[in-house]
Amino acid sequence: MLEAQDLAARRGAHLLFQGLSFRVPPGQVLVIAGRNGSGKTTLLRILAGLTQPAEGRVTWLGQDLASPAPATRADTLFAGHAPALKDELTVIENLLALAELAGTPLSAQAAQRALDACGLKAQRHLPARTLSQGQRRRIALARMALGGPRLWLLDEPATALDADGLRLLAALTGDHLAAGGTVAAATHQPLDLPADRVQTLAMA
Amino acid sequence: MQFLDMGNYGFYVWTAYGVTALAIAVEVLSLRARLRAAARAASGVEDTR
Amino acid sequence: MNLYRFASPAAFYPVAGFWMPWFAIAAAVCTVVGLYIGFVVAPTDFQQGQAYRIIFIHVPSAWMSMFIWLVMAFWSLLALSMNTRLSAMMAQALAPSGAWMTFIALWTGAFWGRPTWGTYWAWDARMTSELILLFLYFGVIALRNAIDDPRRADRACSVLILVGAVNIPIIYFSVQWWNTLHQGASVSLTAAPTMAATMLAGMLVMSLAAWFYTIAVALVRVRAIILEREQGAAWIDAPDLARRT
Amino acid sequence: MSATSHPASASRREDADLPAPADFGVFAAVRWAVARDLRIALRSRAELAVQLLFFVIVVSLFPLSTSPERQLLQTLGPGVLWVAALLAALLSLPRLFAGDLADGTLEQIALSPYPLPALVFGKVLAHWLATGLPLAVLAPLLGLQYALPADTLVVLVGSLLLGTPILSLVGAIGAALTLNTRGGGGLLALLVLPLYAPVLIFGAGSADALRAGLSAAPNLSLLGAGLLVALVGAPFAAAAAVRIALD
Repeated sequence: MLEAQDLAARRGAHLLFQGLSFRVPPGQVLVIAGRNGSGKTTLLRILAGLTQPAEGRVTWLGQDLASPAPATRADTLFAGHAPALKDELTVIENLLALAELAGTPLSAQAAQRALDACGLKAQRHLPARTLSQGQRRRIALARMALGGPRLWLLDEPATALDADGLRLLAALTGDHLAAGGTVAAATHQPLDLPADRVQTLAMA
Repeated sequence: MQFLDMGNYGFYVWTAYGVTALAIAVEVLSLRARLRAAARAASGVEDTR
Repeated sequence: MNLYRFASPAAFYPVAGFWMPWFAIAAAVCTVVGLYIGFVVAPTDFQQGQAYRIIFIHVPSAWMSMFIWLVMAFWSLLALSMNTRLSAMMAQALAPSGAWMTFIALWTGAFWGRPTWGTYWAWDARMTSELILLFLYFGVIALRNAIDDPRRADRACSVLILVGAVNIPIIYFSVQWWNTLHQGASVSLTAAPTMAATMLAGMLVMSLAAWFYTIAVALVRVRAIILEREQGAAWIDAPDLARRT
Repeated sequence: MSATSHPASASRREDADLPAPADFGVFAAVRWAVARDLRIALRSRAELAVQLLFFVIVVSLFPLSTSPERQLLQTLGPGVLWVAALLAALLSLPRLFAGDLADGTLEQIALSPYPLPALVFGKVLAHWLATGLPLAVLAPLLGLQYALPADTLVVLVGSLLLGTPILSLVGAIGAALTLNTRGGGGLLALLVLPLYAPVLIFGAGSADALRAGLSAAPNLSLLGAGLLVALVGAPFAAAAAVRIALD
């Protein structure tokens, strides 16, 4: 259960939002909508424990997310704006490094399977700098396909994805929710997910 | 004027004290200006809520 | 709706305003008394003649330059552990005073060194350490200005001040070691002339004056910082704010 | 390539054969960071060569500014080599975190269940292996330009081997503090160079002591002590600074 009690966040002296509370039971996705600069990304970074909230608390399974314990961090997947790829490393090296860093080390075969599933079979051994923006986003999808973390925090996951990619994103998210996972996503495009699983939070 | 002469070290003694006084003056004056500017900016800003 | 709640800066603003004049008066009184002792009561030093009278501002400012960093480290520790904004503001308010005191210590030290050693700069161990301390102060002030978000600037400067606090004794020791290795124990500012009682008294009173002065200046600067940082705050719009500066 | 054949989530656990990580130890974190950063460093070897060339050029410039007279160069030698090592370290420090911050990997590192100080230490170790160590290895070659006798060269390399890790460790704190701030390299130099003073004093001092007929042991042992303090303290301070920069 992802829960927040009257969260507030400030950028410099400017107050982004205040008194924000919500509960996201397992199998639900919290879609964070709002115009640019309304604090969507800041809220996601607070959920990830990167940014400290000005006020309020946020918990995942009762554990405080402001300074999460290693076990909580292992249970969380954060896909930010930048797809966290090192240009010098190849696609598969990047995926293996990110997986191990996130506490879910995996074998080369599993990584290859995940990349194949996300349509990056041909680019496996290419340095990441040769990838297009859409292909780089698919590596985030590959990380989601690996499984492990039950809480997904996705910042604009749909950007730069083509129709194929969007379908894959919806499928992966849908499966994750079906398996009892929880997702919080800041996004403009609507994710075509079953309406009963979606909870929308409009930022002021 | 024996006091000012300082056993002909007057130049060094009074320069040292002079610079110290100058430093204090500059610090106090710049601080006063900063406080006044901050107060004006703070109370001058219209209520944005 | 946007009730901008914060605790201590608003509460501290009038307190600082109230106490500041008292410290300023105390500083002025101590200065007058200290200078009187230093220039009238204290005898002429048989070795250095009248030049030694510079110690009545050199030693207090040197002490203050190191003491202020210690106080900044205290406020920074508080700011990092308790996440209180006011303590970070106090550290920010003290940094320029520390830099000024170090500058005064260096300048008066040079003008004291000229008559006693014949040169303005003789790489004396304490003076070299003061010079490095001045760079450290400039570092903190520069880092403060390089980061826009005040909260992040507070925490970054707090880390730098604490790292600096760990390094200052190391720097003083290493410079001391370097100086004795190369120059031998030449006459250095540390070996102050045998202190007649009145000389010591004069120096202590002047140190007190420097201490009160720093507090008064820091209180004024922290008020300015509070105003600069709490622009949108509700309590800021009090009509008589400008007069209460 | 149609996306229909994605692995069903329910069966994900079996085929992903994840070895359940018992705990998130320090060594695993250091190993991960060193392996990744060294691989990246070796892939951009040109950049490493530039660092070394900078060191060589700075050292070679000094004799041009003074007379090539042996006695003078011998007194200048250790100091010049050490100041050049300081500047070379300063030049390479921004690369420590800035690249990761830009491409988003620094966020993933901060979010990792592995302890951040250990990951930061691994990165600093990789940085030292890529920049500090080569300087120490190259120093004797450059020492010949300054007509330094063999025993002085040995002490000099020893002091560089002990000192350059401190430059990387303390420099990492400065690099993290100045992440996405205005002022860039200059601000980093202003923050870090005063903290380098003791390392410079004992580092260059060790060769000087030898030349003056004293033993270099005290200098080297103090450098060693400084290294231990930096090893214990710097990763935590740098980790805190990284978290602050990401806030």
